[in-house]
Amino acid sequence: MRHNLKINKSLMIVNILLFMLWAGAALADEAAPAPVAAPEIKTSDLKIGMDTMWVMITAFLVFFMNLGFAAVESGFARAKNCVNIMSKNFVVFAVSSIGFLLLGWGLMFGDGSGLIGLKGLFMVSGADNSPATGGAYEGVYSAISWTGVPLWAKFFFQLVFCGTAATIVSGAVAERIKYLSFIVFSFVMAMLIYPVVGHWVWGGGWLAKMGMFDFAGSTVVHCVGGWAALAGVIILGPRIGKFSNGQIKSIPGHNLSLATVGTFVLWFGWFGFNPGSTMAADPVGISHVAVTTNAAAAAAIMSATIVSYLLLRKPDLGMTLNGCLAGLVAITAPCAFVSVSSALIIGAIAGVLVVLAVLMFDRLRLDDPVGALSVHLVNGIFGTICVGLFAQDKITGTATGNGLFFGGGFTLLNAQLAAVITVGLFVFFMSAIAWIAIRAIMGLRVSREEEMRGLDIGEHGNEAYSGFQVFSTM
Amino acid sequence: MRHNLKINKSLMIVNILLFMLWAGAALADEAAPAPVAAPEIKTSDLKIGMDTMWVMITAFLVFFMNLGFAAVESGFARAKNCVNIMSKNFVVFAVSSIGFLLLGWGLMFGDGSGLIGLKGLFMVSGADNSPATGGAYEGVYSAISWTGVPLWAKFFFQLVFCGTAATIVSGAVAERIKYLSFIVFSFVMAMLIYPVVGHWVWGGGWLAKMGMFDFAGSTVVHCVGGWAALAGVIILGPRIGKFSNGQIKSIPGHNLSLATVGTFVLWFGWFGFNPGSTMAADPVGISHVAVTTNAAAAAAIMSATIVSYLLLRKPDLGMTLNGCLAGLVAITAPCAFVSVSSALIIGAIAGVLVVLAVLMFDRLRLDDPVGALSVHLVNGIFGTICVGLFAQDKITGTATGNGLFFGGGFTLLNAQLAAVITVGLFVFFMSAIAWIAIRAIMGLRVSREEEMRGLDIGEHGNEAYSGFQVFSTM
Amino acid sequence: MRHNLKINKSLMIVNILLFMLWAGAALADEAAPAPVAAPEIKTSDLKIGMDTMWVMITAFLVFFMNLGFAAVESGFARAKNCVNIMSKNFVVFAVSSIGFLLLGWGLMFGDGSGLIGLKGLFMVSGADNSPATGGAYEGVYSAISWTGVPLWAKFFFQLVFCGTAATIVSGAVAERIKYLSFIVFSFVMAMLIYPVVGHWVWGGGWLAKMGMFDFAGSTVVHCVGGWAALAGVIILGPRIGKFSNGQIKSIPGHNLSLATVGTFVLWFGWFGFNPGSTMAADPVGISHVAVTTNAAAAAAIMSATIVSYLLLRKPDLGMTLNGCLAGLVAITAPCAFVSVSSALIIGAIAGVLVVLAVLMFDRLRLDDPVGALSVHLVNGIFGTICVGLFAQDKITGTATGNGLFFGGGFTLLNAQLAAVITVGLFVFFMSAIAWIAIRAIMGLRVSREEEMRGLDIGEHGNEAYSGFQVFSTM
Amino acid sequence: MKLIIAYIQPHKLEEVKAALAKAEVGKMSVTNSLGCGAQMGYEESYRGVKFEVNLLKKVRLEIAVNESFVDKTVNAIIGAARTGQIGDGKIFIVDLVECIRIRTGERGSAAIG
Amino acid sequence: MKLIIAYIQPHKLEEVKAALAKAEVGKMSVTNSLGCGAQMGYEESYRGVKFEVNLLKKVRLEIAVNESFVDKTVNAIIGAARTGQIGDGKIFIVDLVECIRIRTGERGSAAIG
Amino acid sequence: MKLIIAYIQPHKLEEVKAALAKAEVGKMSVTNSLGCGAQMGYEESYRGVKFEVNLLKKVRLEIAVNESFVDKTVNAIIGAARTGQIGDGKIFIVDLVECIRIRTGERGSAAIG
Ligand SMILES: Nc1ncnc2c1ncn2[C@@H]1O[C@H](COP(=O)(O)OP(=O)(O)O)[C@@H](O)[C@H]1O
Ligand SMILES: Nc1ncnc2c1ncn2[C@@H]1O[C@H](COP(=O)(O)OP(=O)(O)O)[C@@H](O)[C@H]1O
Ligand SMILES: Nc1ncnc2c1ncn2[C@@H]1O[C@H](COP(=O)(O)OP(=O)(O)O)[C@@H](O)[C@H]1O
Repeated sequence: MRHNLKINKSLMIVNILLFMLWAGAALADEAAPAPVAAPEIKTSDLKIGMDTMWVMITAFLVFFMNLGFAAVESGFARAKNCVNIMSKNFVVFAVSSIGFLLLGWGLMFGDGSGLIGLKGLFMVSGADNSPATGGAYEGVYSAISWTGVPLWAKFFFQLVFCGTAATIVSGAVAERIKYLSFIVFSFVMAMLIYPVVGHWVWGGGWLAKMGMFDFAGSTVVHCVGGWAALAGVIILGPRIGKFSNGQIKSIPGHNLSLATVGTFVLWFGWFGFNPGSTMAADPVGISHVAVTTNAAAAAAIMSATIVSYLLLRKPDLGMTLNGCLAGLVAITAPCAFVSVSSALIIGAIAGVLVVLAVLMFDRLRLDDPVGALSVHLVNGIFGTICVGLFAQDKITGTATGNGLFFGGGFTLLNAQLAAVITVGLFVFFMSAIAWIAIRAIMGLRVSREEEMRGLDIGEHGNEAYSGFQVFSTM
Repeated sequence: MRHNLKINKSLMIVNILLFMLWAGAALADEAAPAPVAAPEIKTSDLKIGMDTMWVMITAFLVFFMNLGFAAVESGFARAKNCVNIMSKNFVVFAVSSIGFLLLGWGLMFGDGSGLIGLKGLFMVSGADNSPATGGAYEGVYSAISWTGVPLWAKFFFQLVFCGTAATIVSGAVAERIKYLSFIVFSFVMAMLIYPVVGHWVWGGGWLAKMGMFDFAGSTVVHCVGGWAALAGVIILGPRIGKFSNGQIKSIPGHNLSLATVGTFVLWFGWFGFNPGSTMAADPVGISHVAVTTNAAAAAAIMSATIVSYLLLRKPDLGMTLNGCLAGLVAITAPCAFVSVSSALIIGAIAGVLVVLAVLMFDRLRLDDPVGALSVHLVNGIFGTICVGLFAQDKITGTATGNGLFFGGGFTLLNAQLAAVITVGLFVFFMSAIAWIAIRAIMGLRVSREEEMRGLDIGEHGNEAYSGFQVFSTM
Repeated sequence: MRHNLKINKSLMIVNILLFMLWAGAALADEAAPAPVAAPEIKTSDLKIGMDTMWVMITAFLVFFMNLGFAAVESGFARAKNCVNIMSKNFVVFAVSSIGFLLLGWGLMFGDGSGLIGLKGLFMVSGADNSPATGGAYEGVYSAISWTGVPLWAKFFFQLVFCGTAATIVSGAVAERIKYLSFIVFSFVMAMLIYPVVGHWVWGGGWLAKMGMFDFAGSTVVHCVGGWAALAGVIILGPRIGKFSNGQIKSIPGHNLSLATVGTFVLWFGWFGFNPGSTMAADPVGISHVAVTTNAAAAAAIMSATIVSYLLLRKPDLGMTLNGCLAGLVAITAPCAFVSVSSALIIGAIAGVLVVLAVLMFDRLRLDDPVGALSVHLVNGIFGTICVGLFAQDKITGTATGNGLFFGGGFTLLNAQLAAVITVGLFVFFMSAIAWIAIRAIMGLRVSREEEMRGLDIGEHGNEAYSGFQVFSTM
Repeated sequence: MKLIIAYIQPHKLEEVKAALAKAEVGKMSVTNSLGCGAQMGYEESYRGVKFEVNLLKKVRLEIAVNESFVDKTVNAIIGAARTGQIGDGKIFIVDLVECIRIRTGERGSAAIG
Repeated sequence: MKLIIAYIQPHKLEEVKAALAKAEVGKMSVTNSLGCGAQMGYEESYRGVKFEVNLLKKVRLEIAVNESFVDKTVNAIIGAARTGQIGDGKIFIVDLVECIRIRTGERGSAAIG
Repeated sequence: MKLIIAYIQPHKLEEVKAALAKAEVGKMSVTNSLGCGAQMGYEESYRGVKFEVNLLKKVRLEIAVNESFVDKTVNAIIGAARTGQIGDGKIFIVDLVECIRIRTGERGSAAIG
């Protein structure tokens, strides 16, 4: 009651006030709230602030890549499946956010064996005195105690990487997978498969101890996503009409503007992905990494365009876009360990690889609507190996030792190869099991009728472009 | 004359130079400009630099949300009104920029009464010695003197928030409002309605003094936008055909790719909106807020999808997207005051609320083409209340006291409710007056013929998708 | 061999592990890697870190503008040329990246004559001890030694600007130019034309010495792009059907949503473009520049919309979008040298200029599908001149001296005019030569048949919107 | 048998379909079309250049019916599509010499419904 | 001469074209159309509001042929388009009184092929 | 009365409309269509897989006229649409047994114009 009265009173006043605008002046001017005294400032605190800023901002950029993946994947698919792909790519980051919070983070960074994390497994609830680093650190997530930022900053940065790995799968299995089944698989990715590999490489696991290096995740993110996608592609089988009576049919994407926009966004996001992986505002590191990253992308764009020019007589935009992504994936592992010139070479090769891979997977009758395998799997492997070939010791500070081409011999290369093989076997095997289990329990593929009419109507009851005359004979 | 001669001479030289590329070497090598001596560096200056960087970068992200709103709103509307919605959402930020500069800022942050600011009203022209803070501050914008950044940084950050409030209205009144009338209303929002509420909560006004907390604007931004939109929706009436002979007709959006892209952009921008509202590079604060923000969004996406699954038998993409936004709106007020687990709960509830709200507004015959009311109004209110329920004192430093669920009793909750009610009454009342005045003066709604043919041709003489066969019976 | 054995063993373990999830606990818990001792922190290092962060993040934003240009330009073109425009805008940044690395940077920033850089020309390979600044600097890129960031940060920031200049040309020559010919021209831009002008103004060249000021590139970036575009437009001639039997025909763009999204992205990116050009996290500078930049854009949007309202009786969205860009281009040179009020005036005039310019170029029978000339050339010139008119000495620290309107007389204005004229002559002349040479060697324009059917099929063999009924009589 | 071709205003389609259903005419084919007739066009403008649009969106119905249904059908269409304003549309009727149901191969009147 | 109008399922177009080519019928015009017939529609929903869609995507073929080709053409279409399921489509035949090739001005049977 | 169906090249539409207007034929309906004829198609490719496109964009005109207008109309179309190159298109003419103006209910010749 009193409340209401008071409100009405103030309201009346407000109105009077606003109509003869300055009347308010009549009211006594009230003192400003007591000022909070500024705390004295330590350089160490400034450093923490700076590093946290860098980690968060780059994490935001990586988050933004979700838009890129959604746009690229739906743009390369048919209009009738657009809503479904958008839904998958949209919901997958929510799934990762929850899965990685519940268990993923703990499995990946919790102190534990060489194979998995065992402490502070659930809800990032382990003891931790971040941003304390090194010797000062006390807690159960010591593998990531090298960076001096708060625990939630570490978590968020790692989360967006986990989300990327999960989202890679979406494109390869597009246009035929059940929405719900995909969601379930994404949980498995975010909670188990990704974190385990992550533990091996970034969580102080056996590969890390073996001296394997993956700066920003050619292996941890892209190979993991790629192998899981491959298993899915094999188990799902090709889309209806893709390989009919022995021929390879093309199923053109419905919106190449969208796909191009998406690729630009991914390129942009990669400037968070790679330079951000310093997890500190290290001037030399971040600028070097940004330049190697961009150089590789540029070289790959050129080489992919040229190769498709030569092979297909016309420069296919899809190939140019995949070329860009291929270069970015390939440089992800080595970006901080190689020179700019090496980055150019790595990128140039990646651009060629991706074009050949796209053609190869078609020949192999593996139907990957968006080229996820050619981009993430093939070049994730290539990039991981490149560390063993092109690394130059301490080029941005990290003691990787030299790669084969720089007189370092096979030590580094072997570690990289070990990672490629073990991660490949593990992820392919684990995700195959997951796919098969899901198929057994809830089914994996939509009905033939639904696939013909489109998953948008079948799975969601929606139409992506209502009012537009969309007319396709496939 | 002499000038020309000189130019031609240098030009000739240039060309010679460029054709035998190194000839230039012949010219005497000139000394580099005298180096500027680097100033000695104080940690306090570094802090100001850091905080300003954070404020500006997050402000840029919030600015970027304009793209998100434009994409979501036009994607959810019909092709024939796409140009109009894009125009509205594009021009509205220009309007806010000017209106908030002219008067809005002063009304909101100028020292004054508990109801409005009265000093330094126009053009941000009041005395101010920012970045000085607390006791050292001397000026007329003391309510915001707690953050140590330059005045223009404060202004810009607050401006992008004002713009968001104004843009929220656009979607709800879409597909039938006159372009010019909307522009006029936006001026009223940016110059009067928003700043007054802003003064109450963030400008040291009576709600602030009452101990009401709204970290990033569930009330100040989203409720304000939502109530103004509600008034508009009621006064404008539904679109032709939406409720014909007692039935609720669906008017599908023309481009769900665009809507999804837009929602991703909004989610991305929210990482500026919430973490940026620390207005300082406070490591613990910004990482905590980023995680609570994302957790709420993720939970809301899941719950909205599940609920629409159960209620509508199919997971509607529109609901999933609205769910995400609902979670983000709901966590906006409490993001810095609640735990990550609470954020998950808040988000999960928000996702349910938004689906029910969309259905409810249809039943109430309130035609909101994009769900702005369900997202911003309903969840703005819910989020504001959540502070009173889930707040944990000093969880990121701010002394909010505990919310009801954490033993804090009703003190905080009452303050929050007072805000919900008074802001609701004030904004609804004020904007109703504004809408009605505009209708009287210049008309509010386009003609029936224009609405049938589409506002793109009627208001702008443009077509959004020239060349595409767009065919709609509505 | 041993390797494989080892791998298989570990693999088996992994699986056992994952099936009875906690078995892993059995394994001995291993110590975390030896912590790296945190280095002691100097404020000068923090400053370098901060500045580098700012430079890199704003550079990322400028990079992102590539998406904006691609979206605006393809949105304003016809569907049948969409793939081609996307390809051009996508590949052009790759070209710039390589061209500017190979030679561009050296020509622009290498110590040399007043006309071109001569030292450290290739691959950014010159001696350089960045981030050392001023007196402490030792190297061959002294013109840019005023900013205390690593060399690669300087390079990357300058690269994204070079890319912008190159991309501006794309839109003006769209819908008729051969893909390959455009690529070749872009190399010339990035390797020769842009760097030379850049040297004059930012590389310590003769214009810099003359006291000419161009804060973020109205001249260096936009005029350069604009003049090169003009030469291209003249030499290519108009699109078929644009000027048929004496009449000006309109050729509507195919996707104004895309164009609007693109313009928002450009506006967003400009907050990197202008505030970033401080190349240091200077609080007062960056916040002042952000506000002037936004004020000019807002004013230009309003004035362009109003003028097109009056002139065309309806507010054309295309004009509103071009208005925004015009304001941004115009404020690019003066943003750090003028007051916010001056920025409003500059923007308002720019918005009027762009509308008149669009109409004028049509009358002049110069066919510029996207308005690149009206935006970048006309307003690049206008903005450059505005420095000479509106500059206020040291308003953000730089000693520009006052402009004409602030009692500074003609000194500054003359320097600005000298730049406008010489840059104009040089770029127009050089690019005309380049265009003509390319035409002679490889041809410049696609065949009439190809232009009718669309460059997407002709140049790329792709379709942008497969499945959509696109039906155009042009 | 007759083939009835009708051009109507797009927003009348739902009502016409309902009216036809009442007249027990359940089968038809619908195509979007652009019509040029007595109805006035409108002006568009793009980047300052104006142009007349005189091809207006219409819906084209194609309905094959037996003689006995012709009038019913025509009346149903007129009844539902007429607004009395220019632009309502036209109905054209041509002779149908054969009609075949692909599914069954049935021919003639039997195949129409 | 006859004008053959056939409505088929979109995904049958390629096969029908192939069959027609075999029957030496190489010329035709194709339009997308929405069909309402015996075939059941489906339900869509948007933001919580459901609606029935009973206009299904079909392809409309228009083929002008000489008498001698009528049966061939019809059989080719039926042969390729039939699945035996509701929705296969219909074929309509009307008399063609004249046919003109714009390029040459040729008229009648000569102009058809 | 006759119903004239003409397939022309899309970029010829404006000229044909102008020519028809000169011939005092102001009313028509226009639909976009895909044509398969003597004109050669072209090759597209997508992500490395090539495919032939032999359905080319055409515009379909449908014009109902009284007998007295048939020749005028045909000549106008031919005059404006002919380029002499393969792909110019075809004109088909069928008998129109009835024509009704929905707005007024007028029938026959009166309703055509
Ligand atoms: N002679 C005709 N031939 C073909 N289509 C016609 C003819 N006359 C009218 N139409 C179609 O009917 C539509 C309505 O005709 P219109 O003359 O505009 O209205 P009304 O018939 O009421 O005078 C036109 O847009 C066109 O699609
Ligand atoms: N009487 C008709 N008039 C016009 N079109 C028809 C008619 N009957 C069928 N069609 C077309 O043929 C399509 C298939 O017809 P339908 O009845 O669904 O299958 P079926 O012929 O196998 O029973 C319809 O979608 C419609 O496009
Ligand atoms: N027999 C036919 N039936 C239906 N449409 C036809 C027929 N012949 C030609 N057409 C239409 O006319 C268009 C032009 O015919 P085409 O044979 O390519 O050129 P031309 O008539 O100059 O030889 C075709 O694309 C098709 O749309």
